[in-house]
Amino acid sequence: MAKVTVDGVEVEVPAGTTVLRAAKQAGADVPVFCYHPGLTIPANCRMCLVDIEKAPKPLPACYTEVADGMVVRTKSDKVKATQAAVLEFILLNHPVDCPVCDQAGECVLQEHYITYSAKPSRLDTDKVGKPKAKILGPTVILDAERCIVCTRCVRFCEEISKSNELTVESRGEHSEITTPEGVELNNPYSLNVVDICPVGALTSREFRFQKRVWFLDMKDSVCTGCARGCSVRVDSHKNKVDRIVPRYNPDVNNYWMCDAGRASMNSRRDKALTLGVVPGPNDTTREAPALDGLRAIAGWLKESHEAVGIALSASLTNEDAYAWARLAKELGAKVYLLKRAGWQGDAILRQADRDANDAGVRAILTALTPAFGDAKQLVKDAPSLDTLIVLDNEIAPDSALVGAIADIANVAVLTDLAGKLSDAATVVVPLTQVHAREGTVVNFAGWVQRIAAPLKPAVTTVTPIAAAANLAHAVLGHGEHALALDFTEKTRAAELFDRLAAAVPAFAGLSYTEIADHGRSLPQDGVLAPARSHVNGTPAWEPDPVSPTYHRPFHLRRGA
Amino acid sequence: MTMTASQKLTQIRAELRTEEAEIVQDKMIINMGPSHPATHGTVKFVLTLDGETVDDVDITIGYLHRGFEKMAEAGTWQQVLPYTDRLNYVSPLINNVGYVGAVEKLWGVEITPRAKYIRMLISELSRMTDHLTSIAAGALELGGFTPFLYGVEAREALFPLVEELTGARLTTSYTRIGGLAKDLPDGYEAHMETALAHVDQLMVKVDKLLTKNRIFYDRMMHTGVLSQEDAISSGCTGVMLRCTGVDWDLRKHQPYLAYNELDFDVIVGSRGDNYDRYLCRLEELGQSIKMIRQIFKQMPGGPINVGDWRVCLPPKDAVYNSIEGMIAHFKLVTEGHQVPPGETYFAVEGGNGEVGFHIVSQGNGRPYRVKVRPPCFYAMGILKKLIVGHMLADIVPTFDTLNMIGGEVDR
Amino acid sequence: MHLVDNVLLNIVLMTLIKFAGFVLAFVMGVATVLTWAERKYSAVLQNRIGPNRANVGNVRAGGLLHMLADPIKMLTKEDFAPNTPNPILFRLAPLLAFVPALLVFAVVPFGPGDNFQVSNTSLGILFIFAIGSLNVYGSVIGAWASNNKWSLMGGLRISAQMISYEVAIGLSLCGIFMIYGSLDLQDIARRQGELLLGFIPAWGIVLQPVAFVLYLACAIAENKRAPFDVAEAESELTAGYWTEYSAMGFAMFALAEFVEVVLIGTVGTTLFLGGWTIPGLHGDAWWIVVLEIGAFIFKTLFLVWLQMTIRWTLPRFRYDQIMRLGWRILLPVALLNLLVTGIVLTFIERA
Amino acid sequence: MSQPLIDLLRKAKPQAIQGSHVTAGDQVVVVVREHLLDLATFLRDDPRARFDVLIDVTAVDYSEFDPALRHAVTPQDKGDPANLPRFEVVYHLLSMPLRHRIRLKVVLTEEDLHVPSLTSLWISANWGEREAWDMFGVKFDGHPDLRRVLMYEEFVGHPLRKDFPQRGYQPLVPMPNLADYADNETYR
Amino acid sequence: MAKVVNRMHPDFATQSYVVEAFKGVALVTRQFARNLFAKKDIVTVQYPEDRRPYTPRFRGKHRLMLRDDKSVRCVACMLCATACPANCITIVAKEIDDPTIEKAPASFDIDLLKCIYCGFCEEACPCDAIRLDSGVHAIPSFTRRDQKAGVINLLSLGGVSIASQGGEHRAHSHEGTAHGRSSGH
Repeated sequence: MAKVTVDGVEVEVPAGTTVLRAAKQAGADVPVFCYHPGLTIPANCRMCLVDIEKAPKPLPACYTEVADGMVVRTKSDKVKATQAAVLEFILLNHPVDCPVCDQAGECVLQEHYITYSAKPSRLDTDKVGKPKAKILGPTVILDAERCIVCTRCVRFCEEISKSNELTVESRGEHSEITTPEGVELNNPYSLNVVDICPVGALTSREFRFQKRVWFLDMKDSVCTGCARGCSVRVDSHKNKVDRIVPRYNPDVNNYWMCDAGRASMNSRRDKALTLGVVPGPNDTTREAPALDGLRAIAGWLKESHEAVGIALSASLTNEDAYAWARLAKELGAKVYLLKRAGWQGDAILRQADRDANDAGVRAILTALTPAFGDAKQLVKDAPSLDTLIVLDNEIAPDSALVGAIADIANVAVLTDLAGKLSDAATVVVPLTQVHAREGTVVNFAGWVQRIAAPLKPAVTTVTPIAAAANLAHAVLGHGEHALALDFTEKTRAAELFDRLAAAVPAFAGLSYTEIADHGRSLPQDGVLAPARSHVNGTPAWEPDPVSPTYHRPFHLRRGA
Repeated sequence: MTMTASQKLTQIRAELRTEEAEIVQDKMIINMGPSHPATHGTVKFVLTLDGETVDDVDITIGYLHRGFEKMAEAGTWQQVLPYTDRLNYVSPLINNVGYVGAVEKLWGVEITPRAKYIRMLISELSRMTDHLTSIAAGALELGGFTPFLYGVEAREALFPLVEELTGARLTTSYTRIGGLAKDLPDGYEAHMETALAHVDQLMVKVDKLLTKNRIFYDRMMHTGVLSQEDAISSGCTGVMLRCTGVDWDLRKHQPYLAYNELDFDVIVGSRGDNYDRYLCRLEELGQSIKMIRQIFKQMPGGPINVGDWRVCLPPKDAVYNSIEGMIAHFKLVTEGHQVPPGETYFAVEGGNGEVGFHIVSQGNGRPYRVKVRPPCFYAMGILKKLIVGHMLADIVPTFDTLNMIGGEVDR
Repeated sequence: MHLVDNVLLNIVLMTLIKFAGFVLAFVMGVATVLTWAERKYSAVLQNRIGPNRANVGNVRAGGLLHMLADPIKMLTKEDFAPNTPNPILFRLAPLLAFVPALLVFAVVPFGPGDNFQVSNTSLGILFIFAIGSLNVYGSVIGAWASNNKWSLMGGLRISAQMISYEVAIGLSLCGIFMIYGSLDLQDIARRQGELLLGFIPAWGIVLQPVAFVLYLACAIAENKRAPFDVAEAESELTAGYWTEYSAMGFAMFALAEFVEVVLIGTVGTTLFLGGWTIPGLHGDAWWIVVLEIGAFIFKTLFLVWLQMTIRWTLPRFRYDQIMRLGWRILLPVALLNLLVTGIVLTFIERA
Repeated sequence: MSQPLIDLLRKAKPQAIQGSHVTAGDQVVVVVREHLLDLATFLRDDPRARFDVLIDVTAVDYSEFDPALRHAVTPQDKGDPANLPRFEVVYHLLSMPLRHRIRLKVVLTEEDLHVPSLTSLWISANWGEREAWDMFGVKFDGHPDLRRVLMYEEFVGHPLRKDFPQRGYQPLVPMPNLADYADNETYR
Repeated sequence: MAKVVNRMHPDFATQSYVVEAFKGVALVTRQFARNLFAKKDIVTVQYPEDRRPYTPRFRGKHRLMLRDDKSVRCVACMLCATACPANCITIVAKEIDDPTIEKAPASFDIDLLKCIYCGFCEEACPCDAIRLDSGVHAIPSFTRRDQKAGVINLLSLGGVSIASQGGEHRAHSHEGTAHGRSSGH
């Protein structure tokens, strides 16, 4: 252990800690550009230079290791002058691009300039010109003039994606990020370079010019693209999701997220159903809001709920699965757990299992309706079923399954996206789209996280919880059955989770509020691991100091 | 058995008619306002009249309530500025000055001497339009249409100057945190001098038509008498306070901007009646004219904005041509002024008295709370005392010399 | 000038002609012009331009067409009536205000001799008082029938005010009668044609200056015009007794007011400004008669102008101040004026 | 920073003060509610204070305020300002003879939202407190006429509270029934 | 020291009504005569025909400026929409081929009914693209929709702004590419 004094505050840190981390622990902010806690340290931006006693020159805080008795000053005049000089130097060749730059508003260069310099330009010569709007690959576009050559992106491609597409060419002020001849930046994690780029040099082709970032409402959520369940932040504006970016979570995804995850979340936004289908008179069908569809299903069930099957997707949230499992139990229906088609996993983040909540739904069904089957079972049981209700049809487009369903008299699909199953169904009930549904999911490793609902639901849609309550009410009436359900149409996910935790042993001891933003582990062998605090000062728990949420929450800097 | 509405109405009428004989002693309750010619702005007096004498009155304000303070919490610090124009809408510039003054006080920003002088200039200009409105409207409401038009013409001589300086006659939004939107235009002093001469000439006419006219002074003297004690206790400020003889003017006694560098008199009355208030306003007009001439004489040169780009937008040339200016510009526009956390209260001498702003900052780009202390609000609180026991017609001059401005009272 | 021998026909026809010529052509003419003149005059003295927008084609005629436009507008506007228990009285009130104002002109001489007076009666001035005081009914009934508290207050104010000033106006004129010894307006006018001391016209204003001021004040008060317009005080009572009137009802009240302005002018001319007489000019020659009629018109217009100017100069009284002025100042001064006149007359007679 | 008034109050009424500081040149005293009336009377009458004018009364809802920054606005002698309850009533006093000002604050919880009225000391407290009641729902004990002043009587809620939405609709005020008026002595 | 207003003490002349009334009549008559014969003091402006000249700073209807090559200066940075206190500006950005400009407004709408003409958009514009100095004041229309001013409408009042921008002032010294950026090293 070493004792270090930073700006008069004495802290004790393990030997080998960098000055930057020690300063952070002492509550001093040291500005950085190139330093990223998840990457190696090149110390090439010089923004983090701090004044260390007995050192002749300011030293880079990100790279210098502490020594016992070290006295560090991060706000001395010398440091201030150095910081201003570094910024002036960096800005020398920076184009006057803020109006056309997507990064403006969450640009660390802007942030540091206004905080550490705010001085007028003294430049009276030309700026060095470099290629603008250079397409690096299918997802990323480069503006070389804006680049400050921090090499974060290069290091990412070397160390994380290990695809080595990017490199620095030339020297000095002519240095330029580029790809080797014939290579394009095209790996499953390519958009992460956009996230970690401290300036607007690398921008996402999809998000490009769509929105100014200061308009965005930012909500912490979870990617439901695969069983990894990456922690993400959903940025939306005017009830429309504009982009998904990863959120630091050392227990799940670290700093990263795959491109497909972003796309899978994004692709939902335009296709979400607002109207379902119900049978009309004379074998016709008509488009109808959710309540009409539910009424039709309730009609079937009221006639008979003897041979009813309820098929749940493994991508449902715990609350949705719980609500429907309860309903199935009350109805005495057979329950099936259906899976989405898998994809190619990798060693970084992507899991082969694409269902976001396989572990959670399985645990709930095991507790409530232990006799649940899978898709094969459903195909086998199909001839004996009168009614089949499928919740969320993003499941494997298995021809056997589609064929089996065709034999069932009454098939209802509750979904927010049209698919093969809903095409085969008699009744389609539009579910509230994913970004407007709250809930919790459990990833493959048993980590529970909360999904946020940044959007407002369409009025014609219904959440799975409300749908279950509605059906229970219509079919089972006000009697004891309905009372046995411990939720109503108005029950929020937060409430339901706490009931679920009490009812399902696998969730015992968890509560919605304690899950908080970064999630909690499911109890292992009945023992609940203590919740991790957001700020505990350990080096492992360190968000990217360049991410826009690092300094001050963005929405606090400007009126929401 | 249920009655239809019209049957019920007929029955009520019949009952009322039979009672008419007995109710000759009754007092009349009558609504004066909210839309009444004398209640410029909208305010309601629920009068209980005993003949022509006001027996009791309930004053209802709030008809112009637009939720200023709630709206202020939604925007950035700068976006509050246009709302302040619409507080006291006959002297918007003083409100502008008061608001940015409060923000600067909280932030600890010291503005440049030239900005101070220009802010004083616009304050006095606005004070004149305010007083002219009060005098002119007072004459109109006492039936003197000609002095009203002379007064309004005088005001009209000043509004083009406001427009020349700010770009709008009324919705000025001229001040900025840390300075001003624009410097004085060329030839402003000469235009001002022409206008002041015009105002002077018209005010002589108004003075001749009103001040010594017995019909006028009979209505103004000894009506709406406010005692010194009441004036102080009720939080009256400005002319309402000074008319009672209290020597209190923020410009003199808690000087802000550079008022301590100007030579002017605090005008006080002696009786606290409407006539005193009228005379005070007339006299303060003269003082304002004098002060404006002094301000031009003493006007320092130099920049109008503080040089700190975290406080004031950089000059356009720097924005267009340098990344440094562009970044500063972007930061200030997108995130707003990063006023440090804390709260403060800052007051200026408005047309009607102390216009105070109590602001709370959370350290981000938008105000956490902006409370305006409108001078008329507290004066309206004492109005009841001034009109009860007097005649119906006395409400008119009393209400006028109080000079309630709906936008300011109701916010 | 005896055109027709038949006496009956003579009387009827002449009356009609005189009525048409004097009342309709002159009085109504002046009253109509006043609607324009008042606005234009006030505009110019207030540094404005005034109404000038009514036009036929591109002819605006300085806004003179407003005289036409206003009646057309008044006739075509919605005649709104409040929910009143007395709709008949509500409709009747403007007539009650308008007709007496016109009737009064029957006894005003606008030229020498009976031919220039609709009806010559030896009690002319009493007729004016009698008919003129009917005016109050129109306003009061209108105020009461409007079923509006503000109107009612205007009506109350008006009744008190008009009745009070009846007294003062009557007394102020008594001095004139004492001096000229007649109630016949033609007579009074003729007597004023004489010269005092050979060069001063023996006009009422010379012999009774105080009475003239009293008369003017009281007459304006009777007519409820500024500064005595408390009954319709806009800033206090919205529009007082005529708050609820629109279209022609409103127009009649307004016109009655203008007619009365002319009336005050003609009566004031007859009693104080020598009527149709021109000092030092006597005779029956037709050009003299024309000149005399012209003089009458000119003097009337002068008084009309004076009323207008006063209206645009002075602020409004308070209701109780009007009453105080009437009873405590005008009435004693009028009485004092009578006393002094009486004493002086007695001395002159003795001498 | 000079703080003569705070020193004076600390000496004269130590038990009434919960915290004090000088911010942006303003002297601020956080007052214990039970001692507010006493302290205000002292400030008005003491020759060293002579606060003859109550310039403004208002309230602030701190429910959305960053607790970590609360110390910047509400000083506390004991305890952490971050845990302070939601509401504050703020009084601005002015002494014209001595030309100084002071700000008094009373911290209140939502459940116990009332303070003694200062109407017995200053007339201006009447309307000022009515406004604070109207906008924040702060009750003023002993106020003679605590009605809404800016909003209408039928208005639901207190608009300047942070949980009152920026946009929305109020229920329509029903047309008054004429019969009620006929029975009501006042409206005859 | 405070100055006490000179309160008039009525003497007999002022109390008699007549004297002051006569003075007043004389004053207005003089004013009348002066205006009638000299037209000196009349201040009325016959509005639609005559208009008071607007001052150069007058904030009227917005206009969008052009570059000297007649393309829209606006690059859809949305600072005006951000600074707008009335939220009356709606911009949709689009990508254009010119790599030196990159971005242009696909649509630019101002709701003139919401606009309060505060001029903050002009002040916030980093490109000198929007200005309120058109001097157009009254913008009547029969429908609300006509009060939504789009790009074409806003350009119709337009003019060319020659304010240099980005690296433009260096473009003159640096031949070749627009905006003075050389394409290599």
